Amino acid sequence: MKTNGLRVTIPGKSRGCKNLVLDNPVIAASGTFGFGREYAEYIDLNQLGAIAVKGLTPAAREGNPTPRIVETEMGIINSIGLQNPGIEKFIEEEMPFLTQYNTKVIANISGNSVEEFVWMSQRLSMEKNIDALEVNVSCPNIHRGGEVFATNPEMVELITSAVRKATDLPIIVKLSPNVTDIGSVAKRAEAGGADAVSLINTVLAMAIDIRQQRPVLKQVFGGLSGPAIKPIALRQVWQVYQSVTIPIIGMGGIMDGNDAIEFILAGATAVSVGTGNFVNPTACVDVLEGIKDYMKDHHLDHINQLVGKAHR
Amino acid sequence: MKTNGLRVTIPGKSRGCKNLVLDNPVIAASGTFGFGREYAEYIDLNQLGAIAVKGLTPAAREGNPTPRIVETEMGIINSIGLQNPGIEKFIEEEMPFLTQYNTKVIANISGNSVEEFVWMSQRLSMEKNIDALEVNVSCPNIHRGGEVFATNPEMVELITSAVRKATDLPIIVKLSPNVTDIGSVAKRAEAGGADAVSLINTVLAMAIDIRQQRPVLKQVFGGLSGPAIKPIALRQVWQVYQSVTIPIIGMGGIMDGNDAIEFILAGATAVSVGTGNFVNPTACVDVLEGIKDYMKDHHLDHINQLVGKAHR
Amino acid sequence: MKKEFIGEILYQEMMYDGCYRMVIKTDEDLLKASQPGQFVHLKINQTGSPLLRRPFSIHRIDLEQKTISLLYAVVGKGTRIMAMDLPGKKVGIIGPLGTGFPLPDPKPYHVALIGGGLGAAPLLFTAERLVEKEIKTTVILGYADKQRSMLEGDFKRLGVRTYISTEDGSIGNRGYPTEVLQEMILSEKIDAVFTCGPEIMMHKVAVICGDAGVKAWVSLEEKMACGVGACLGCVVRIRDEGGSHYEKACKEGPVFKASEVIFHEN
Amino acid sequence: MKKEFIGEILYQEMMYDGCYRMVIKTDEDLLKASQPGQFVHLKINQTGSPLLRRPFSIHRIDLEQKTISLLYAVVGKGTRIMAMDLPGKKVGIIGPLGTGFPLPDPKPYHVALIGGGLGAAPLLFTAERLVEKEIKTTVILGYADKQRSMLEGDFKRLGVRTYISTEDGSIGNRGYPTEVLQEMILSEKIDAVFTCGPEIMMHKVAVICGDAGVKAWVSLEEKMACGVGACLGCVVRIRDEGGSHYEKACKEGPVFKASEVIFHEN
Ligand SMILES: Cc1cc2nc3c(=O)[nH]c(=O)nc-3n(C[C@H](O)[C@H](O)[C@H](O)COP(=O)(O)OP(=O)(O)OC[C@H]3O[C@@H](n4cnc5c(N)ncnc54)[C@H](O)[C@@H]3O)c2cc1C
Ligand SMILES: Cc1cc2nc3c(=O)[nH]c(=O)nc-3n(C[C@H](O)[C@H](O)[C@H](O)COP(=O)(O)OP(=O)(O)OC[C@H]3O[C@@H](n4cnc5c(N)ncnc54)[C@H](O)[C@@H]3O)c2cc1C
Ligand SMILES: Cc1cc2nc3c(=O)[nH]c(=O)nc-3n(C[C@H](O)[C@H](O)[C@H](O)COP(=O)(O)O)c2cc1C
Ligand SMILES: Cc1cc2nc3c(=O)[nH]c(=O)nc-3n(C[C@H](O)[C@H](O)[C@H](O)COP(=O)(O)O)c2cc1C
Ligand code: FES
Ligand code: FES
Repeated sequence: MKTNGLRVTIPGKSRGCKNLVLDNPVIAASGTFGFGREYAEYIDLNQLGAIAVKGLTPAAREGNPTPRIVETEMGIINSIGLQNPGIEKFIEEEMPFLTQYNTKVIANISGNSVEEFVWMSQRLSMEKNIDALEVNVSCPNIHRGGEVFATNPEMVELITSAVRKATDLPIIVKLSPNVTDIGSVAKRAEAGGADAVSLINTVLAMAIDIRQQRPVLKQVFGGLSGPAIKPIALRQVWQVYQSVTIPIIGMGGIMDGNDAIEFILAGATAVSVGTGNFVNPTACVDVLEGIKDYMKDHHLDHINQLVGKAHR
Repeated sequence: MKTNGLRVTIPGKSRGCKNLVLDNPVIAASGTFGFGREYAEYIDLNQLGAIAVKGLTPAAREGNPTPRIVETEMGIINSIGLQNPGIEKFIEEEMPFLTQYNTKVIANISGNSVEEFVWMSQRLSMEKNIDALEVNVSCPNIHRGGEVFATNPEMVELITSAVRKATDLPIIVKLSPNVTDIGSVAKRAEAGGADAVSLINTVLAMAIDIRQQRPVLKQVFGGLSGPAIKPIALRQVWQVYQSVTIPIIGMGGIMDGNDAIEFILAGATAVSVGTGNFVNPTACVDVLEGIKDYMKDHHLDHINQLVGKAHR
Repeated sequence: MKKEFIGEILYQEMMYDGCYRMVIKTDEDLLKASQPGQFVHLKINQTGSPLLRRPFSIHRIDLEQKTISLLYAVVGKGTRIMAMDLPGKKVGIIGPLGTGFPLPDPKPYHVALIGGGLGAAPLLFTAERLVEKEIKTTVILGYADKQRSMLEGDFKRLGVRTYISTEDGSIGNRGYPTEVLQEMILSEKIDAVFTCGPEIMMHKVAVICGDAGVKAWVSLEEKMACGVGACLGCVVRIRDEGGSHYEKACKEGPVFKASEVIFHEN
Repeated sequence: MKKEFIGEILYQEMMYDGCYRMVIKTDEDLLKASQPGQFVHLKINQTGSPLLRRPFSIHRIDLEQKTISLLYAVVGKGTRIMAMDLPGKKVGIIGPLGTGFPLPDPKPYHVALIGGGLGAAPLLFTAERLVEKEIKTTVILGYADKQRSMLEGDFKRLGVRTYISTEDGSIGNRGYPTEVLQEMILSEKIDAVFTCGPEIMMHKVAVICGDAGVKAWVSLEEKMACGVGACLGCVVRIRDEGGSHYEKACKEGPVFKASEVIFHEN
């Protein structure tokens, strides 16, 4: 392996826009890693390619009532409800901690309207230590009766291009798996000016409490993540790789290096580890070590050599 | 429990059309139970509500090359490719066996065009021991560049109404989970004259062989089934229950009675057991026994009392 | 850096049908760091299902034998597997996690421990540490019935004054442990109460102690994913000046000041 | 009615690092019904992952001890778990499944068994039954090297003429077992050949026997879901007059007439 054999670059496509350069392709997935503090006790955060912080909203959000977590077969359904301190407090209280590390910081933003996305993008662009924006379009559009943005390709393009105008940071649009044709949604994100797409967000799911004869979650539906969804995530990464030319950040059930390699072969330039962290607090670095082992075994100079290689 | 406390009826909605009356709500899922012969060595087929036979096509099909099965975390991806003897041989060689049992026979049909569906429906309607048709719309439409029927709501309505005209048998339209809005697809099936919908078919998925650096399956994608998908299936049954008034046959990862109860509470009138049979050859009757136990524990007279009860 | 410890199940003791004490040999670092009221997050099968770890209070630490004990009831999938686990099996442990009971320093001090059912689990370790500090300790244990009562001998062996009540009176007082506490709090000086058990019981303890002006701490349970404060899955509602906010049972808790907890309506 | 049998692991014997013999106590009905070349479908963890059962050839049946033995190599998730399984663990077994080797009736008959690596597993049981029937039996076993060679003693104990070859010559002949067969088939009368091992080896056996006009049977492996013929997951290509068709390895097989099998190109 070359020095820098793990470095991956997501080029800023638009004029004057920044690149996102990661020392390695392993990213802690948004919402599963807090703002890094907790896992900093278990791993050296400098070892990560990037941290995608907990989904941010313009103002603080309290989140949903408990239970927020339901375990299913090799998966979990979560209904956290975007509990977060809001943009300002994030910048004030969490950024100083994250800035101690070399690891790139990806701000994951969730809005209920185009205006909210634009406002957050502008505000975060003023913060020099944020390296990219991850636009989470899996939120309900309050102006459209709660329809989720991510399921409407036009809205995805609209939000992306609005954010594009509001920031010179690299934009990663995070796609929802709950659509008929993820390739066409990815295309719209690309058309809107996204520098990359990340997928998959959680799969809409539910569980029923047969004793109480009602949904386990008060909000009825939650998002399924973990190994159970890996085969679905891989398929969608594959589809998106055939639809767009921008880089893909792949995720969904990655627990070890071999899982990550599957995503990379399917077309992911980088990978995120989410639920895996809960099971194994050193999951991110274990995934990285596994990737390195695979590269060594296969005499690879650079991780790029694997990206999309299974498409033949 | 009442005598007949388990009997469920799917009324034939259209004039002159038959009802489907099951002695109990447990159905062996299409493609996982062959034509009943193999599991007849493990369970008394008379104990089943119905058997949905392996998906039939007009002529015999050889199916896909192996590997056809990939195990994933608590799920399997299959790529059988509809291997089946074709309608005529099915009637000639398999129906006499099935007719020995009281259990209802649901013929699952897969066509690549509206005409194929119509032809199969007509042909099967001539066979007096077939009790219902399950219209599997998860096949590619050869006239539309391979677009899968199930992802196009208009096509689903079109096929359903064409089949409706071709048969007086109860029609169950089997829905694919790989859509943005399954409720609206179900509505089209209902509008087309379906007497029931069944869901979910398998979730489009893939796995990659990291040693050979290519998809495990020659066809790249296959269908994910088993416990991994249960939370997704339940969510979609819930959504469909809120969209249509016709009965729902729920399936996806049912392994025991409690799983079945979850589906019934979510809105299923009957349930199917698929992958569960592979793990446990007596799964269907074990599921039925589990349902009975639950009914006893909850002093229920009739299983109908539970249908959709979690919607409150 | 913190890390996962590997433990090996030495043996299991059946307390009653469906309740077991699992004794696990593991790393000294884990044992030495453990404080009463903290918990460990256990990966029952090192690979495969169940996916998530399971939180269990630290029931006992034996530094000589290098063991940690957990006391658990079979309630679902994970604990069902645990009950079938054989000696020699390896488990993955992260911990000690969370914030435990605030062990007092001054000696002329009387701590009452109130346990309901499995809630007794962390109290044995707590009592041990209190006794080590020569703090006067009383334990009041409540169980459904004699068959499901346990640990009396363990507490007595520590020299702790031990009361048992059962709902059906089949052993000890008939009634709830809160009734014993209610009487005691009026008749003798209690400086602090630590409680763990069903939420309804802990709520009652909170009320009794609140009325009597006695400080109390409760150990709460919430479904946990990460166990370390990252997922925000395990929040509980904590009173504050402005009203209330969420805190994490796995990090700020599981032990909270009883007066600050907003209990679920049940 | 057929049913799942419950087995209890009695012990495991390490053949070499990564290869084990698991001895399972189970129901007589299963043991009595078993025929050489058949397999069992094993649920390694009674609940939970891995989801699917795993197929293993019947390696040995001991009616007195009421045990069935499986010989397996660690290749993935399921076998990795098996290798860590402790005595006392319960497993779920369906079987015997499939169609085994056609044991001949006439006695003046010479059967050669050709095993490659783990493919030796079903041949021990087969040899035992052949010997019981007083049929002259020769076994030719091929392994990668001495370290991974095994079962020589077991076969010799049955009084079976036993040849070993290893790829590196570290024990027995240097080369492949097919080379031994090739020589033998020219120099002595062989009435039937039963083989199990890597597909490439079995293919070779098929060719050698075809050329020599000796009947041969091969035991094929395919990924299986149900194991009973319902899922159509495990098909293999079988020659027929019209060309070829699929048959199920779990039902019509795993043993097929060598001359009818269309091997994968590898
Ligand atoms: C801090 C803490 C300490 C605990 N200490 C003990 C103890 O000492 N002894 C003991 O018997 N139990 C204890 N519990 C409860 C114990 O964690 C659950 O009984 C156990 O997780 C059930 O797992 P299961 O797989 O058998 O049940 P399942 O119901 O199958 O588990 C499904 C999911 O729900 C969670 N869950 C189920 N019940 C509870 C519960 N009561 N509290 C929190 N999560 C739950 C599981 O962790 C899992 O994620 C404690 C819980 C917490 C939060
Ligand atoms: C009829 C038959 C008899 C067999 N007898 C033996 C035996 O006696 N000893 C032995 O060591 N192995 C035998 N095998 C192979 C054995 O089934 C696999 O090695 C085992 O299933 C691997 O499981 P795993 O979970 O460790 O591997 P994984 O690769 O994790 O398994 C994933 C999936 O692939 C399947 N699989 C993996 N390898 C094979 C394979 N070679 N053949 C078929 N399916 C496979 C598994 O069953 C599982 O469904 C036999 C296979 C068949 C079909
Ligand atoms: C508890 C939890 C909280 C999450 N919160 C967010 C979030 O705030 N924003 C977001 O874009 N994705 C969020 N996700 C989705 C993950 O980032 C990831 O896309 C998904 O979990 C799939 O990856 P995994 O299977 O590795 O967990 C969350 C996931 C979990 C499990
Ligand atoms: C091996 C296999 C073959 C299948 N074949 C068919 C089929 O021919 N027609 C069909 O409608 N569904 C088919 N299915 C889908 C099942 O009927 C069922 O919808 C799905 O597997 C989900 O249920 P489960 O999780 O209980 O298996 C097949 C599923 C499997 C696993
Ligand atoms: S369990 Fe994850 S924050 Fe408490
Ligand atoms: S494994 Fe199902 S048909 Fe052979």
